[in-house]
Amino acid sequence: MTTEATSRRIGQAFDTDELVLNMGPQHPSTHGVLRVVLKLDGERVVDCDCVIGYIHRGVEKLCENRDWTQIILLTDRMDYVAAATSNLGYVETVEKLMQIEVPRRARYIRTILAELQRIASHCLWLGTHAMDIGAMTVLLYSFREREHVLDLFEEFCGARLTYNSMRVGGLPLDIPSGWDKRVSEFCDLMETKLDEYEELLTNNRIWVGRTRDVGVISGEEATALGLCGPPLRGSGVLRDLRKDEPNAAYEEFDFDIPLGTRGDTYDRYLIRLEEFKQSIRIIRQAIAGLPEGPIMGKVPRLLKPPAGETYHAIESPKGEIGYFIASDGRSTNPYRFRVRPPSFCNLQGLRRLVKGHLVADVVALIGTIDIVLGEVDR
Amino acid sequence: MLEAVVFYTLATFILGLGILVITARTPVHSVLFLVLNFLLVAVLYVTLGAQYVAVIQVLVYAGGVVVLYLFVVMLVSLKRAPEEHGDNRRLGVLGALLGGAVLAELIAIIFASRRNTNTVVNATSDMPARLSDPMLNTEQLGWLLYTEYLIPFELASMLLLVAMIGAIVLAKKNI
Amino acid sequence: MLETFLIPLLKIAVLINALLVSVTFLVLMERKVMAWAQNRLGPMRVGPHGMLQAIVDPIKLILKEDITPAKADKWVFTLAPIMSLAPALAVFSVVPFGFDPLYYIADINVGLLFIISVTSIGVYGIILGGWASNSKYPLLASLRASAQLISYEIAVTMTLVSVILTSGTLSMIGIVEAQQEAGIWFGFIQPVAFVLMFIGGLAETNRVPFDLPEAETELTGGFHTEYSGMRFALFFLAEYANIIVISAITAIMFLGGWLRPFPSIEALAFLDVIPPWIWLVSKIFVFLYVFIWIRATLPRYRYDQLMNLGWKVLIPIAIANLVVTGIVKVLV
Amino acid sequence: MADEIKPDSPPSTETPKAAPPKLPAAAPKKPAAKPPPEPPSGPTDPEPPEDLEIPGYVQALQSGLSGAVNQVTYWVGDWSVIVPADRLLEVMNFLRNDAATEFDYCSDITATDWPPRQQRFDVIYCLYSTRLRHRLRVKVRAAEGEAVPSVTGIWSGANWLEREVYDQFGVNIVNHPDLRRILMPDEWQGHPQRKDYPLEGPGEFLMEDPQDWLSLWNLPDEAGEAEIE
Repeated sequence: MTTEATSRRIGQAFDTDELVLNMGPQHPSTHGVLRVVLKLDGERVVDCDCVIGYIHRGVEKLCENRDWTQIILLTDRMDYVAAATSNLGYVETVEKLMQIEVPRRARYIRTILAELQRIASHCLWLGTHAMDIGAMTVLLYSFREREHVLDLFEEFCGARLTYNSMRVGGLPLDIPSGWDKRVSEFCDLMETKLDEYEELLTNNRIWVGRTRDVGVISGEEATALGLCGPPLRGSGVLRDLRKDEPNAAYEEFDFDIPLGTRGDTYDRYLIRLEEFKQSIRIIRQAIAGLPEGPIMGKVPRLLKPPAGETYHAIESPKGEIGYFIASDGRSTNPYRFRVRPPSFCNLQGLRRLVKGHLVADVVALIGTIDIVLGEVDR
Repeated sequence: MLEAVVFYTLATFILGLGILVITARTPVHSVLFLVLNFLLVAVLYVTLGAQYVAVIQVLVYAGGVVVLYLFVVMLVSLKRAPEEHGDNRRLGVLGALLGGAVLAELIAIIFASRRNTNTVVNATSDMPARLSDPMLNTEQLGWLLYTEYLIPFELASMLLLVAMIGAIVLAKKNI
Repeated sequence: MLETFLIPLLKIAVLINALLVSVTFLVLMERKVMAWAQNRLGPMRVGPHGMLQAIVDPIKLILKEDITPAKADKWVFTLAPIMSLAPALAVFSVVPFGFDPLYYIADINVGLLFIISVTSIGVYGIILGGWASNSKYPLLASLRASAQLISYEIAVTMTLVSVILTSGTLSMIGIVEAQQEAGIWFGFIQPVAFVLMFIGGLAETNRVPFDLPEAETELTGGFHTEYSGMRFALFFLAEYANIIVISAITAIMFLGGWLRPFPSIEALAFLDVIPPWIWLVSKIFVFLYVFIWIRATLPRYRYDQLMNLGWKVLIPIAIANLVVTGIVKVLV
Repeated sequence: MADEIKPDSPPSTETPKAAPPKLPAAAPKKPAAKPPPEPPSGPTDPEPPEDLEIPGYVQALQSGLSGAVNQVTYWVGDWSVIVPADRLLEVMNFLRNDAATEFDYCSDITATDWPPRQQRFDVIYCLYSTRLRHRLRVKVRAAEGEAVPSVTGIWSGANWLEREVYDQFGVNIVNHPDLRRILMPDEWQGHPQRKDYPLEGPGEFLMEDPQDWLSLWNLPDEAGEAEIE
């Protein structure tokens, strides 16, 4: 009897069925109420299906019934760990629709806020990703720095999580005095703390073993799957909307886009760590060259964009966050409000990434694509 | 007197557990009874002054082999009726013959050792004098295994090695 | 009568109580050390600097509702935590704390083998707990646990055999005597075995980075997912008692047990004023601290990496170490 | 969230009986405050200005597939084309593979609902080229039940986006490998993003007094007892 036939017979005799394992909706590593139905052969994942929508609040429908300014605070509630970039994407879309010129100072401050937000969001990603793989201390360390960012935001707009920090045409508030100095101090601090993270993880054999060659995806596949942000750049596709379609004041700054070569979890980790450094670089340039001037452009008291549709996307910490907005030109609320959520599109790639990996890799991969369920479900 | 009481109590429990092993409905339960059985056998060895054998009994059987049984039993789907686990290609006659042969061998050994009790004594006579202390039965055992019973010992290890390689070949789909 | 029954019983009672109390404080120590490593305070509410947390936690666990899942195998579900804790406590009967008979309960000639075999029984608690819960995460965890514990047991046993070759005895007291005679801790004679034993000890006690059977972020707590209240507390006690056991064994085998540092150097004789059991306990504490330190630092291995490390790295090194020890023993 | 309440509450069959008295009182209030504006009949879809040159990738599409483009529109810097549903796959394949277009990235797929129009849905595909760095929107008009072919064969990432369009609008997407609801529960009735779907959900009414919720459940509460008496 040949070996294959024997092992098949053994397989039949012992009835090694595939095990269906429900990961979530309450699971410590699904980063919220995500349910991943895994089909397992032993510990190996044969297939998976993501069930989402547990915190679907109908944000899009809700926005179609709110006026143009009220929507800003609803955008906070989508990607609640990166509210400022959600705000920014929305107000810029409306500005595009109404062809409003935003003052240069406002654009600079928006850039600083967006980059601070990127640091905060990546801090959260780093902590939870490392925690999923078992490195508990990194979470506490990165949250310590995130706390500094939240303090800066609190000083700027009074809120720590849902900022409501932008307005169509500019900003609601100018920066408090001394804020820019404290931001640069934070940048210096963050640089030293980044070394701490790297010491704990980058050359750690177990960390490398857990992330190297896990969830490898080629650039072509990643593009076709619609991945965006670090997962796409990890596969070596040069696509960062801050460079490709510069918004806010990004075209005035000098920064690099880190790219991965192997498209695995470790590359995505390195990319995000490098993005910390690039964000600090952008913030420093923006603080140094912060122009004087007004913070609000010429905006009518009652926002009522002319009839028309537009799609505008910016680079959020998670990837391309795009807004498709249709105005009918008559009412004071958008006729159609659509968000292209980066977490949603990246989460779609999970099924492709986990195939053939072990259960332990599933949590590593959920961590590496960096999802926020508030944005996936809206 | 005390020894006899302990022995017969233990023997009763061991046999009773042995019966439970083959009558328990859930495979996991029968494996559990098997563990208890092995532990009691280990106690029996202790009463006989064979501490080393007792410890090895626990280590190898209770701590190793039965864990693997449990491993297999847990993986076998329990949703199916027990009858379905049967295999119609079972070679009943051959099994009975083999079982009978083992039984006959055991009986033969018992009778042979009854008649010829001085085998062990012969072997120990070559032992260094310092090993005659009964507390040192670990050393005595080692001495016997590597002198008197060297060839059976090596044969047994070869057999186990063959079985191990066989299991790997069967289990691995592509080596 | 007094000699044969009462004194050993008293010693057992003292030891078990000491062990259980030290487990509760070990949990507190773990929380505090982790907290210091992570820039936070740890428990601070109960008592000064949270010191009474160690007393409050067990009370909370005892008073909690004890839930048995509806479709669980009730007998096995109840038995599993007991089967987990009992071996961990039983092992201490042969762990000596000094040469004086007052400091140990029993000295059997196969003491080390006794420890190995009894700890190998402890795996049943985990396997059965996982199986009896009738839930998928615990089942996966118990499969992981059984594979992991059996694999690393082989490496640990192989390592211990090389120490036995060096000492020439299986008795725990004999091993310390041998170190006193040699005038040096076995950790210096057998450094490879020391490292292997330490790594194997981490794996045997399901500690980071080998905590796969209870990986919270993967298996939501592993084999004790469905346990609560006192039964969970028993698992918890067993786990930490096992950590203490492994630390004690490693200290006795490699760090001279209750011997002072450099037992052959006369100039350090003044250290002997410290009672032997304090030496052993402080050595155990060093290990506990390192265990916690590692937990605060390292990520977790994946199942296949764990198996590779066990079978392809630790076991071959252990066998090589054993062979080298044997050759040296024959030649010298 | 009405969905959560309904299956759980055993006396839900009685709820309509208990509730109607409230409905007429609450319903007329809202329209009185603000009369609904006349619903728009469709997007403006403005023609590009005369003096603006049509970009190369749109021209390539127009010349490569003659007659496939119904209309080219331009608004605040965005170019879009309107194509018929039956030629959608052909157009998309062209856009994906032609060297001048090379739209290898499907940013977004969404829809808009213009109820007065016979072909009430616009299905909108936002395309992007990672090499040439240009964007284009492709629009397809579809009536209720009219088949819109799935583009998952061209961009595998379209899978969830099309599921969402189906879930939220009920656009009939055909040849999709896995067409299920995605955001709403599987057993949900209706498609929430349609303009005729009420904001508060179907069959639900605005409860301004929290005590009204208790009456729904027929709980032996003070309010409930008062009603019985």
